[in-house]
Amino acid sequence: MEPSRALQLNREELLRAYRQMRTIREFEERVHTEFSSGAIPGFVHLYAGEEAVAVGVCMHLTERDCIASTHRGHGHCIAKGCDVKGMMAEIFGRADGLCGGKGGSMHIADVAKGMLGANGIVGGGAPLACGAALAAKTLKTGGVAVAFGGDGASNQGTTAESMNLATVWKLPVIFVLEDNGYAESTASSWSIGGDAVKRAEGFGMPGVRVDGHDFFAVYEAMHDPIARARAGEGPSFLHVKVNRYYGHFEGDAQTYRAPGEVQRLRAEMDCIERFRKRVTEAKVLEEKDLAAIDREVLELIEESVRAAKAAAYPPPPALLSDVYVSYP
Amino acid sequence: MEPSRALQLNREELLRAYRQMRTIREFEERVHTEFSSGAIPGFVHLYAGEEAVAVGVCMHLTERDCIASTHRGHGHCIAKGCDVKGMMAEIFGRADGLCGGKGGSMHIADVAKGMLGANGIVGGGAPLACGAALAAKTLKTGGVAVAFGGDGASNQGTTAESMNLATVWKLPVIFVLEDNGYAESTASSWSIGGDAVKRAEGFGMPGVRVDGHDFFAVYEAMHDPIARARAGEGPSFLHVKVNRYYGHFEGDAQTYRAPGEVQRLRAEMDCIERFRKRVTEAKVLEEKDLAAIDREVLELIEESVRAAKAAAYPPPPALLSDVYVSYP
Amino acid sequence: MSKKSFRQAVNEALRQEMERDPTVVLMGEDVGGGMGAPGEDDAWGGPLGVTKGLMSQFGRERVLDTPITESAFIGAAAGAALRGLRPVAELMFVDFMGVCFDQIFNQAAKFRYMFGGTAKTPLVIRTMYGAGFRAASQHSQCLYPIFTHVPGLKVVIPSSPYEAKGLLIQAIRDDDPVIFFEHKVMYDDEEDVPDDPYTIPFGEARFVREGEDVTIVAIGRMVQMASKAADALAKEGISCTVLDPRTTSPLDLQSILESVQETGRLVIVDEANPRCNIATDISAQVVEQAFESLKAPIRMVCPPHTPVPFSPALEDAFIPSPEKIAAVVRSVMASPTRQAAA
Amino acid sequence: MSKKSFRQAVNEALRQEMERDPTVVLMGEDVGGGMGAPGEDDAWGGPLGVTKGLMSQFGRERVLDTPITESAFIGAAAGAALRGLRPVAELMFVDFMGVCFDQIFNQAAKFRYMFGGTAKTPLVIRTMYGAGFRAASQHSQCLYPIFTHVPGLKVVIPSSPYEAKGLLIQAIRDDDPVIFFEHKVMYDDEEDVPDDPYTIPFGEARFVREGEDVTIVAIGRMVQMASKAADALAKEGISCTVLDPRTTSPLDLQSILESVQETGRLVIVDEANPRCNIATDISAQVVEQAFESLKAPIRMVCPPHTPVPFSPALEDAFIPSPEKIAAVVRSVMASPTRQAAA
Ligand SMILES: Cc1ncc(C[n+]2csc(CCOP(=O)(O)OP(=O)(O)O)c2C)c(N)n1
Ligand SMILES: Cc1ncc(C[n+]2csc(CCOP(=O)(O)OP(=O)(O)O)c2C)c(N)n1
Ligand SMILES: [Mg+2]
Ligand SMILES: [Mg+2]
Repeated sequence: MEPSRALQLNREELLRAYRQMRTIREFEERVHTEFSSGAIPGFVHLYAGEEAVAVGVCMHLTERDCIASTHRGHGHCIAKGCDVKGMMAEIFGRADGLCGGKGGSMHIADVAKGMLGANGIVGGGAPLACGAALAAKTLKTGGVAVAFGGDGASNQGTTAESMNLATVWKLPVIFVLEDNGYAESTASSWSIGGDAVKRAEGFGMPGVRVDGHDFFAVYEAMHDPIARARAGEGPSFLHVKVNRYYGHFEGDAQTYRAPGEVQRLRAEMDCIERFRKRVTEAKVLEEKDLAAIDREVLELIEESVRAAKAAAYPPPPALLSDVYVSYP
Repeated sequence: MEPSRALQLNREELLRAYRQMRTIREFEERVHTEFSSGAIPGFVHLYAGEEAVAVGVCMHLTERDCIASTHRGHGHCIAKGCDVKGMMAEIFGRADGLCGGKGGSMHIADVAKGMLGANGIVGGGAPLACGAALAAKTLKTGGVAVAFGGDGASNQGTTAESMNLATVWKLPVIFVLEDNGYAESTASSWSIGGDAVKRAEGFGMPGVRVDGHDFFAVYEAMHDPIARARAGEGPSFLHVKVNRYYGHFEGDAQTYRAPGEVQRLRAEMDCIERFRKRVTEAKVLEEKDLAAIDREVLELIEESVRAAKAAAYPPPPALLSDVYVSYP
Repeated sequence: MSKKSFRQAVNEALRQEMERDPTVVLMGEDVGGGMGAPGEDDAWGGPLGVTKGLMSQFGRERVLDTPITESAFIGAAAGAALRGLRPVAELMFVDFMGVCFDQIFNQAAKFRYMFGGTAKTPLVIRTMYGAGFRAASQHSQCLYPIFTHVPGLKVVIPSSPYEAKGLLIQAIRDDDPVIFFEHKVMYDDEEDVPDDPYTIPFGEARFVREGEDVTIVAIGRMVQMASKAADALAKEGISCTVLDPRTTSPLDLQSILESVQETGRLVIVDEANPRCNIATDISAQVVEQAFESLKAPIRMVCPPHTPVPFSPALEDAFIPSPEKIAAVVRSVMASPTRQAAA
Repeated sequence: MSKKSFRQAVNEALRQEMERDPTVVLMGEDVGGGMGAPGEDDAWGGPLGVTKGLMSQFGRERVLDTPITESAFIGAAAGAALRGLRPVAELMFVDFMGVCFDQIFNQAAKFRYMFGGTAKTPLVIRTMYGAGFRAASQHSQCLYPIFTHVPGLKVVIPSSPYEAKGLLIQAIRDDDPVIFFEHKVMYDDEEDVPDDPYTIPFGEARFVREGEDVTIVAIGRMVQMASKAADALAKEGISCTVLDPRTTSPLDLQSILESVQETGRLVIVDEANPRCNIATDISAQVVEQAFESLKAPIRMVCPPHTPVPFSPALEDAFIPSPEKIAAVVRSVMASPTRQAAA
């Protein structure tokens, strides 16, 4: 497939896409290191390796559009425009984190930006995306919503229910199944009985399978779903095949993977390398453009970590605030 | 389709099938009358019109096999061999009801007979059927399980999850979607986004559509699924199109139906009339055989109601018993 | 002002709020009814006709029938609330919470906290509860203690038509997720209800009657039962305060404490199963804060630790009755009176 | 007898019961691990390694990995329990109850009652609970009050490795549905645990220590906190009984009452959110039945009515600590003492 529309992206857009993918990658690599050193508490699930999915999808979105994310949400957050420093501070549990330190990695959100939250509950996001789509439809904002979910999440009842509801209500939703091969240690080839695209068709929407290592393929595959959603014609489905570079969560020994699996993936399938190769070979971007971005991103991440570490923890009264808007 | 295997049923089997359908019909017609007169309390959902489904399916089953039923469960109970007097007494809330009067219409069960309960929760039964199938598989009883569920239930997440689990675990389960056109007042053509058979295929199992007014068609359609289940090859799906003669529950004014809809159904689509016609025209049974059964069934129902009305309510201490096997 | 049933009061509250605010939408199974069916639209208005007529008035864009997928549509209501709507979702029977509780307690209830105060979720979930309908174990539960346990939710349990209208309007205007409990045997109860919209604030208990000897706190339908008990007791010379908290979260503990300080005796009537319910909750808080005022043990009148039985004989025995309440109040009056702290 | 961690105690209980009874099967997400994957089988044993090794020993027919579909597999466990198996299902974190609660509270818990005593459901659901892991709002809750509220369920909350092994074996042999709570920060706790199988009966509280001044009832991990508080208080001359109910349903109220009759003072420590929790439950029952024995108000030590915050600073403040418990005990000791009934 020659992704014609993707190559119609202009220089600025391509730079933006690259910058986002690179930002996600550096963010995750750094969080990995910081977690190993003990600086980050809790459960952390890294998105490295899957950058082309979040970015390829979110390139189609603006702030009137919403996404519902997952426990592996950092990439979606960055692609949807969340403040990177706020995210890092959040993961470090600091007062100036995006959620004041109360949410942590699994609950980063910026509702005003259309990022409805990472989610600690597998399958928890799909109904919320339907709701955002309903709001957009009812309020006639022209917005659409994207529900990200993993291969594990694809089997949850909430996912099936949401797909049906989206069809029945003709909601402007796109369901993006990020099939990274595993749910925890369980292979998606085992846990998904049958075929995800057929399921989507069974729920009344068009579905396609796409290579998630290829930004251009993802971007291209989103074109029709977005057009369909914006035209009020209802939901669509994408089954994106991709891989994760790290364990299920930080600390996972990953003995369920084949020996050398990740090295091979990094060497052969890396979405950022592919993007680089594609745009430089096509001569739409130059190595030096990309290198400049690399440097800026590294600085941003460095500064984010530095600031997060220096930031204060939330003050004790924060424990009790923000439970309700009002509570006599 | 000429349902060859169904006509291979012997005389005794055909008489049994007819007796069961007739018993269900008379049971439901009588419960309808008794409810109208105020003798029966609570929520009652009648199965009249759908008899060929329960009976066509359950003719394949023995006591080692299980079914999980729904709020509209009387037909399944009778087809699975529950004691009719015990059922009637249960619906009247009497001490000698099948559940001691504690369950009522929506919770009739006879686990020893493989009837795992009607169910007040739409979609509640499918996981239980998977469990019964797992027990049969693990204990190597050769048993299979059937999950009955309505068109409404077919959209519930529990149904989707159970279908996937059955495929992944290769369980001997058959999912029978009883599509009677409505969930409460909502048309199944509206609420099922997409196509139920395609969904089943998407969940990795064969599915067929069958006319639920035709006992022989249902019986025939169950043949392969049962064989597949007993051979350890996994689950199957049946989408049975049928109709109900009464309202969603007793008391439903049914203004959502077309004028004359039920009269037409009774006149043209009745499963018992069709059965009668088929077996008498094929000369495998005679009118007088059927008439004799009609009489016996009427007597049985009459006696059930008489006995139920005469029976005692449960004694006060019954309120507190049967919560646990043991509770210090 | 005119006589209205509980059903009418709820319907009117919904209608008036939908007229006032175009962002209020309704959703639920057959809240309109007849979707895709050949007969009437707006054919149901819910199983007991509570929302009848709203689909006709507001159209299908604002009265949304749903497939039977509670997780999807209640989650959708929560998502829509984050993004500018004020959805009123119907969870037909609260007994069905088990198929969608995650969207309520982990999503809607926690957004504001998890997101550090940057979001609000103005969502109302209307739901039927309670025994007495011969609806058996899976259609008769109260379960409001479970919702009360969850930080981030508000829990409203109106005890009469007047209360229902004012509290529901308040719920819809409230910016937090509210679970609104309607007792299924109370829909035909009638009383004078103002025609115009009005609100009743959350967290302000209602003094149903004032007495000197005992404070009876009763929840939802139990307010009626307690009032009947108080009538009977009055004839015996026992004078009761009957207090209706209206909302269990927030709870107007202050009013309860003040009343107990006057009467020195407390009986709590709760139709929910007895373990970890509202009765234990209130009792424990009162003991912690007003132990010195208590002249006698706090007693609770609740059903037993059993599912709700189907058989009418058993179900009647399950539900706290005026007779049982009165008997417990008498026993409290008969307790040896304690002295004040030394 | 040898030193074992909480994790090892649970693992050993499962292993020994599976060896003894071929109808015991395990199921859950990655309880073995590696299904369909190119690397090792038995790759996980759950996220914290608790069931590690069991798939290797018992094979995939008895250690069943599942897709992430809690309603389906927990409902399947319930259905299988009706038909001759004794499933031990893992609900990884109790916070996930919201996606499968119906199968637990409306199905498994009610079968026996709804079916008039004709069925039994020998099902165990193991689940992780509790704060302190920096796991944030959706992976840190207690929620056992919700399960305790439900008739038909038994609720077990072991407070140490020894307790875990004996109570889990009891749970597996029990004929009713049991929810078995494991505190995620306790898995590395160690103590002497017998190598042979043994059972600890449900509904019999454990006297962790006996004292004269105050009874402290503590749940699960809070037993440790209460014991530390009691150590500190002992140095100040305040002598505490620490009581571990072990099971909240059934609850050994008798032992609590007997202790309160001796000490006259009660403090209850519960890690669950404060409304309608175990602390209120016990307090209310004690007040109803032993009001005369109380010399001072019953006090509860619980977290605030908030979700569990992520930030370590806030999470530490959320959890009841030995210091907080000790402070509350001191305040109870300082209350003016009440006289016996007149
Ligand atoms: C309802 C629920 N069940 C289980 C979990 C535990 N859990 C967290 S992530 C995960 C695996 C999810 O797999 P997938 O959807 O493929 O996403 P991935 O981690 O691969 O991105 C599981 C089982 C959970 N958080 N929520
Ligand atoms: C989880 C749940 N949601 C809603 C209901 C209320 N309810 C009972 S039956 C029913 C309609 C079911 O429709 P269908 O599955 O088609 O079965 P039918 O009544 O047509 O036999 C509904 C909505 C319920 N009992 N459980
Ligand atoms: Mg995955
Ligand atoms: Mg139907």
